[in-house]
Amino acid sequence: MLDINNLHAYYGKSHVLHGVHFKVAQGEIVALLGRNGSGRSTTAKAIMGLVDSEGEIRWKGRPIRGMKPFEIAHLGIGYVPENREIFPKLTVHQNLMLGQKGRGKGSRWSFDDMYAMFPRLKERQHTEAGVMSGGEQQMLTLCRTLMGDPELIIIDEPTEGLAPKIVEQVADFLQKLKEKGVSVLLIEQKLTIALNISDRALVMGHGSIVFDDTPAALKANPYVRKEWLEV
Amino acid sequence: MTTAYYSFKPYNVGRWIIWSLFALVLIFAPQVFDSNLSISMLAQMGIAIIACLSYNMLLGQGGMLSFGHAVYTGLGSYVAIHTLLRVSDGLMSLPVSLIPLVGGLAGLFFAMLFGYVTTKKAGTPFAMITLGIGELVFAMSLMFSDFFGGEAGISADRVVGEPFLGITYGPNIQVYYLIAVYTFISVALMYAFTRTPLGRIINAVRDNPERVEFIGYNTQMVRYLVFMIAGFFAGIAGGLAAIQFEIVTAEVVGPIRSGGYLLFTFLGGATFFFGPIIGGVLMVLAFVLFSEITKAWLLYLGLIFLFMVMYAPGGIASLIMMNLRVAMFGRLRELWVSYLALGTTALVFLVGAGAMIEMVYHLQLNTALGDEVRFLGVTLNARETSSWFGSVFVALTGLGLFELTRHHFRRQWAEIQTYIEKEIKRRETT
Amino acid sequence: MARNDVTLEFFIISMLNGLSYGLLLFMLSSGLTLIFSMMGVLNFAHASFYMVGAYLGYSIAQVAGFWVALLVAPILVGLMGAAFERTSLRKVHKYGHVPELLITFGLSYIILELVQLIWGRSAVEFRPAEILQGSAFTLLHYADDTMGFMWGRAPADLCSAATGTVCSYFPATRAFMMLVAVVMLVSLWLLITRTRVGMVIQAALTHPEMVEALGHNVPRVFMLVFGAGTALAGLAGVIGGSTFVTEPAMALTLGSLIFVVVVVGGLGSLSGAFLASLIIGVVQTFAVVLDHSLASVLSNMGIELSDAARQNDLLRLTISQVAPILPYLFLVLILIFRPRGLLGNRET
Amino acid sequence: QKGETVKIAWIDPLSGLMAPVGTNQLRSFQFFAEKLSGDANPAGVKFEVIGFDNKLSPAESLTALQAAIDQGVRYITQGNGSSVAGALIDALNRHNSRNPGKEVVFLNHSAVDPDFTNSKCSFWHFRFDADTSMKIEAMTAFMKDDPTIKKVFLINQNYSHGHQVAKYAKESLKRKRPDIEIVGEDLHPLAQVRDFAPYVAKIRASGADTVITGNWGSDLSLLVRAANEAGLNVRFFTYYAGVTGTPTALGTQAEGRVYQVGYNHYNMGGQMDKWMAEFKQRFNDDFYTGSVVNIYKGLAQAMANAKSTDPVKVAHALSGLKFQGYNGEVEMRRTDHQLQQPLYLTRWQKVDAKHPYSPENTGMTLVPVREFPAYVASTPTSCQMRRPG
Amino acid sequence: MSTPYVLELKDLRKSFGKTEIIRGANLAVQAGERVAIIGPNGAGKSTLFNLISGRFAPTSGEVWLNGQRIDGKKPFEINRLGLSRSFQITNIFPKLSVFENLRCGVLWSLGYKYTFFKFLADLDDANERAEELLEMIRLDKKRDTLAMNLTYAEQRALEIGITIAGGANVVLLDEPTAGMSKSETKRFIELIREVTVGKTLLTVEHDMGVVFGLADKIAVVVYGEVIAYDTPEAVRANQRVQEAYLGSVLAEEQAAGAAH
Ligand SMILES: Nc1ncnc2c1ncn2[C@@H]1O[C@H](COP(=O)(O)OP(=O)(O)OP(=O)(O)O)[C@@H](O)[C@H]1O
Ligand SMILES: Nc1ncnc2c1ncn2[C@@H]1O[C@H](COP(=O)(O)OP(=O)(O)OP(=O)(O)O)[C@@H](O)[C@H]1O
Ligand SMILES: [Mg+2]
Ligand SMILES: [Mg+2]
Repeated sequence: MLDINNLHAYYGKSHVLHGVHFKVAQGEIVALLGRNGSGRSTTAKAIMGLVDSEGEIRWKGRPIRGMKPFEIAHLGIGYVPENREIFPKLTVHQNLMLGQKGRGKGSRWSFDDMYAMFPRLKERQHTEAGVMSGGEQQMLTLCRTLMGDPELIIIDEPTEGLAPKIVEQVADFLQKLKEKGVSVLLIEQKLTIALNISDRALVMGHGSIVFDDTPAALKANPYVRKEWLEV
Repeated sequence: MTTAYYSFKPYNVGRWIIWSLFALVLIFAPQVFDSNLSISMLAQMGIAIIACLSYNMLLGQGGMLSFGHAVYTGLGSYVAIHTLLRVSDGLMSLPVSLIPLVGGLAGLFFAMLFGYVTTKKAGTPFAMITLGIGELVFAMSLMFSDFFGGEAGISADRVVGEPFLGITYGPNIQVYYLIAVYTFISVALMYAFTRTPLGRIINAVRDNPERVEFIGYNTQMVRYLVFMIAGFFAGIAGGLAAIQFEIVTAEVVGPIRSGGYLLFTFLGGATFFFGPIIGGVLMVLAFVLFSEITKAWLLYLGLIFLFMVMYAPGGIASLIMMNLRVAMFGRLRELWVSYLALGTTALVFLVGAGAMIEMVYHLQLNTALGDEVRFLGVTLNARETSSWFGSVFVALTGLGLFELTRHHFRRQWAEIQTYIEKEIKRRETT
Repeated sequence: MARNDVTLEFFIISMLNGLSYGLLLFMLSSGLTLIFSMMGVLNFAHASFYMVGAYLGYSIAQVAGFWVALLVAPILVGLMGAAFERTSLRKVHKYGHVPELLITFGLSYIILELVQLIWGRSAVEFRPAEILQGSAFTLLHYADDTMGFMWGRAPADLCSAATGTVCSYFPATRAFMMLVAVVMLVSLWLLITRTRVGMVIQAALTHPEMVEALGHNVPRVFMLVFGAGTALAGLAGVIGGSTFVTEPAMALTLGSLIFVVVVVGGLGSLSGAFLASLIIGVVQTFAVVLDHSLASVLSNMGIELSDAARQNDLLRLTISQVAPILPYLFLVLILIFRPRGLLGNRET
Repeated sequence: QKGETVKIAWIDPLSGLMAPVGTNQLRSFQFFAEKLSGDANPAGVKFEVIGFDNKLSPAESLTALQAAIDQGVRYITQGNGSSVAGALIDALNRHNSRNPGKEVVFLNHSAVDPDFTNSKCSFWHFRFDADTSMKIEAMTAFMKDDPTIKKVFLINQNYSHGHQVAKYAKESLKRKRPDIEIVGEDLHPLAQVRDFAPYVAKIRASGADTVITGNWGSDLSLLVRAANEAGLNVRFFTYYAGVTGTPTALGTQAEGRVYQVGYNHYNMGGQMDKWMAEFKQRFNDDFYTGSVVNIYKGLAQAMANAKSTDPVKVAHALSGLKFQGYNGEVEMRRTDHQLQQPLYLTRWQKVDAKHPYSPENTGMTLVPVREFPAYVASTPTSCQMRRPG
Repeated sequence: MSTPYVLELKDLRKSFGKTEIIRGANLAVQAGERVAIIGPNGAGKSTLFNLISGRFAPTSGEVWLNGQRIDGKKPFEINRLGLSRSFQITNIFPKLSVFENLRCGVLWSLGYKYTFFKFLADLDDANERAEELLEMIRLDKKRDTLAMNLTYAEQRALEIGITIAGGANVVLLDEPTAGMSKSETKRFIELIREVTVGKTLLTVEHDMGVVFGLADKIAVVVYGEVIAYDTPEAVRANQRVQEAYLGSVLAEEQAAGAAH
């Protein structure tokens, strides 16, 4: 479904991604691992057209690189950024509304689904999102993207700052997504969950993919873990 | 902010050179431009420089967007001229050379007064309060003619008291040197200010006021103090203006003047200390010279701003610094050619466009003197199509070539920047 | 001193004058509120667009009549606004608010000069449609001190000195002005509350990238808002220009006043702007009517003043003379004591 | 001095509020520089006008003055804004005393503040307009004989010109018609008011039958228009009804209700009519600043008498000079340098055979209803002039 | 009055509008203790910090710092009394160089306050202190880089640097290791240990690894109350904490992960 070839990305002048290759298939959860600064978020941003990039990005066979973010979003790719970019002045509910495309007709997800998943949000649905707790904001960003009914969802460190218990919930939820046929590109720090739920694991180092195989294989591969994940 | 870390080298040769150059320029400028007009313009530049720098304390360093800076320069002027009157009436004795200081104190006083309310807020509320206060003071200036002298203003004679070493301040040149001295000292002081704790904290307040509260500083207090200091220097500028013109009228506190400070400080470059100096010089050039040269000066001014803001939001100063950076990595040489090309093509275009504008204005304003328009030595006929064709053609070719060179230049520039980035990274690592 | 025995019809007329003037202010500031509060752009050229509206209206009215002008001119101005946003404003958006402000500053210069080039430097004769030139209604004050009311303009013979009847007319233009303003208020209110545009823009102010990533075409929305705002200014221009005067100075005189309205009303609050305009309009109108000065008040209170004191500026000043500065006084006080404005919901 | 070129620096607004008037007057000066140069004047000098835009600001004017002096100009003229005129007079007094041999003379074409020929009078300043007191003098002389005027309302711009109009109007009305009641007096901000309806309502409430105003530009046209709309039926006695822009705004509605006092009008007859016609077809604009003509005539005469263009000599010659103006015999009074000339009271009405000239092609014109010989309009002066040796 | 405690919360309450967020929190921290505050999302941990550091004024209740009552005081006043905090969302001076960031943090505590007649360059003590800090947070290489160009991890480090610059003896850190990989986190904990020796430290954390690696006391906040305050072992054993917060497997796993 998503097919990335020799992707390069730049922040202004600094060259961050050096030729990234990988694929994401229908209904598959792919974990994208790596150290801080290895370029995972940049990869996500590049796919969404939020940083200028070179190379090839195909979505359902059609090249999408160079498109505007909103066009890409309309093609069915959802993005959950790493640093909780909720809209502080709007209420929780309004935040979710902005997630919808059009009036949210025919979306797989309704407000109630979201509130059901995170009751905490229901309680606070009319407060300004800006004042909510770090964790709550994290939940909100996730839900907001889902309202847009994406077929592929790119999640950058969703369990960031969540209580362990909630982290488990999120993990379960991602699997639910998979069952509904949504593919997930999961950028994570917490190896355990990532490897537990994903079908494939990519490891990134210095702006390129250095490992691409099943979680089992990664567990079994001390070298890669030492070299690219631990210190 | 400007490259603050230079301040570390205990003895910075470069800086000594720059300051002495500045002094020399101040000293010898009137020898080079020695007509009455140019001397009085130089004097006005000095004043404008102080005013713009003081304004930039708020805008550039404190992130405080003020629409009412003229209030402090203006009231400084008024108090100064009243003092001058007192002196000439013999009600008090004070050497004329010190009157600008009186203006400064006045500026300080009013900044203390109004600043107390304005600096309670930051951001847009701040901007709007200053706007309001500016309009208030301006409106009052026309109401309280006792102090402001109505729209006729207050005028006085600066030649008072005993000549000291033969200095009467009658001749322009003497006044110029008075102003030059004040300019040099004020600039030096304001530069020094950026190197002090308060000067640095105000930058922090500009960037992230909330955090400043958590490292022990009261942001309101910081803003207030800086506001007062800015007010003081503004007042000095005002005092000097009073002596220079020997008349103070309501316009000096007016919103237009305030707007001028904002515009030209920005045009000069608010992010670098020396930006406003450029701004001040341009201000005088624009208002005095420009408006003499062409009737269309307001149009040109507007266009210049439009394009500056769009293509050089850091002002002229930032352009200079960029090129310095390139020079430091020894790549400036390659750019000369492109600059030359850009310059010439741009010029060609401007000549064409300018000719047209001038002709239009001519048709509008003074067809009295026949249809001839003299433009850069050429005589055009505003009614003949040939002239029009000519200018249109020139303009278009100019534009076309300019675009071409610009594209080339763009690529070149980008390439050099990337090189520099790499270079920096390399140096960091080694 | 004028006799200040405020007769009833005098009061009514003045009140209507105040309201209609306030409503004109609102027409202008509504557009600014839209732009200022949604895009955070201090559009100093707003009043200039108002002026362009007036002049375009004038030219169009020449060929196609007033009503066409009333329709077409605002659209043209809106297009100009949108074009400006697209070509210039958008480029500087990323640099922050000060550059945005300055670019509109520059624009206001340019517009002023161009207008003077095209339409000349003195006022042009821009008259509203025939039916608007008459009176909306007449207040009659009969000799026996009873009041009368009649639509349209009372016949001259009725108002002749002979009958001793005093007639006060209320110009139709002003009535029309009030009508349009109210319509404008309602439709705008619907637009903002019934659409998501408002939300999208507010969000885009802080996190433009994210909003785009959610599938909203932010640049286009901004362009539309700016266009709409300027179009409103254009509409106000056609009406204001034909009611008062169409001249190059018309932008300057209203320029900063409308900022007062927007801020006093509270950023982002349309109803606030509405309220503020009315207050300012009425206050200014009635201030004009009052001739009291501190001096006169004091002397009315039986305090004798020395001639020196009577010459003192502050004491001599009458309320009608300070009328023009009241708005700014109002602005400063509001910002100090109620920074969010009258009906604003968030700090400016 | 024959054949010499006399440069005159014109320092007035070409941008901003007063731009239209300024532009018109600059044209007037240039136009008559052509007409009255060379053999057309007794001194046979060639006049050349250099325009400086002072943006109506005293400070800017002083800078312009500097520029002019640098270009070797010895004669300047100005008229819009008494504030500017005042600044220029002070500046010239200083300049002339500080730079003997480089004196500059100020020919004032329209600044009407009486102070300039009284308390602030200066040897270097010559006024060719008639000052406020004179105009009021004439105006009230006319009102004196009209019994239907009972209640007068004074509305003026809140700055020195306005203040003076009000002041002198009250004085001379008290003198000539003590029975007239001043039912109201108002000062409104200069060129700020867009909506005069409140003022009109106030005038109506005061029951006035006549309004005296020194307003000019939009302040006048808006006032009159608002009065029309509110159906306020009063007479307006004005200074500047005929000035650029206002005729258009007055239009036909103001017919018969607007009066103007001035030292000239649109149907002076004779040579003047030809000139005005030519001026109009050339610029499609109206010539109304008659003082321009008298400035050239007076200056030339003085130069002829002084046999020199040296400003000091000429100033002495001009001081007290009697000469033929376009409006008859006029005198530059020696004591205060105020030109003594006849004044006219005119009324705004439709053009007719005798009064064909129509400003701004409105189909209307200003018809003289009374002419006042110089001695009637003349007012005493308190000037003690310091004359250089 | 004086207590054996550096920091003490007495029945602290805070409501926003109708909703009460902090419902009578009590806590007493001894000098030199390292306390980790854990709890479900939205329990009120950051709010607690905001109340202590003066960002919000409490609705009721008392806060004592070094035997002084500080509730309702302004942030800068509290900071001057020796309490300093970091933020959950990075909060630095983007347009100043790393060094300047730190120096700003230092100035007040060294008594320079609003000085504008001394040159920064001549304030040797301030500059030395700043340089030390630079070393400490291992950013000496990036000394003159503008803060906004640092990587996320580096910015977090700078955040801590500014927080401790003033030499406050009570330091509050809100999720200092948020967004860091295991490896980074390990190094970072070390760093925090170093820079906070001899200080009293309160830190909010969700990463059990950090919590058990760093703290000698753990406070558990649930629904705006401190339901437990004890040693790590005790807390881990505590049943209520288990279901309120940790959840089963993961906690074990993580704790294990951090233990070695
Ligand atoms: N806005 C930016 N400007 C310049 N460089 C940047 C910017 N953002 C990130 N970088 C650099 O790009 C590289 C990759 O950043 P990225 O955020 O993709 O890393 P990451 O894998 O997401 O790590 P993290 O765990 O910090 O999210 C880093 O070296 C970082 O310094
Ligand atoms: N200013 C405010 N107005 C209204 N509610 C607020 C405000 N600040 C915080 N809250 C609410 O208080 C609750 C606690 O917020 P807080 O940030 O303290 O949670 P937390 O314990 O830090 O959670 P996390 O671990 O996710 O950061 C949240 O539900 C939040 O929505
Ligand atoms: Mg990342
Ligand atoms: Mg928190």
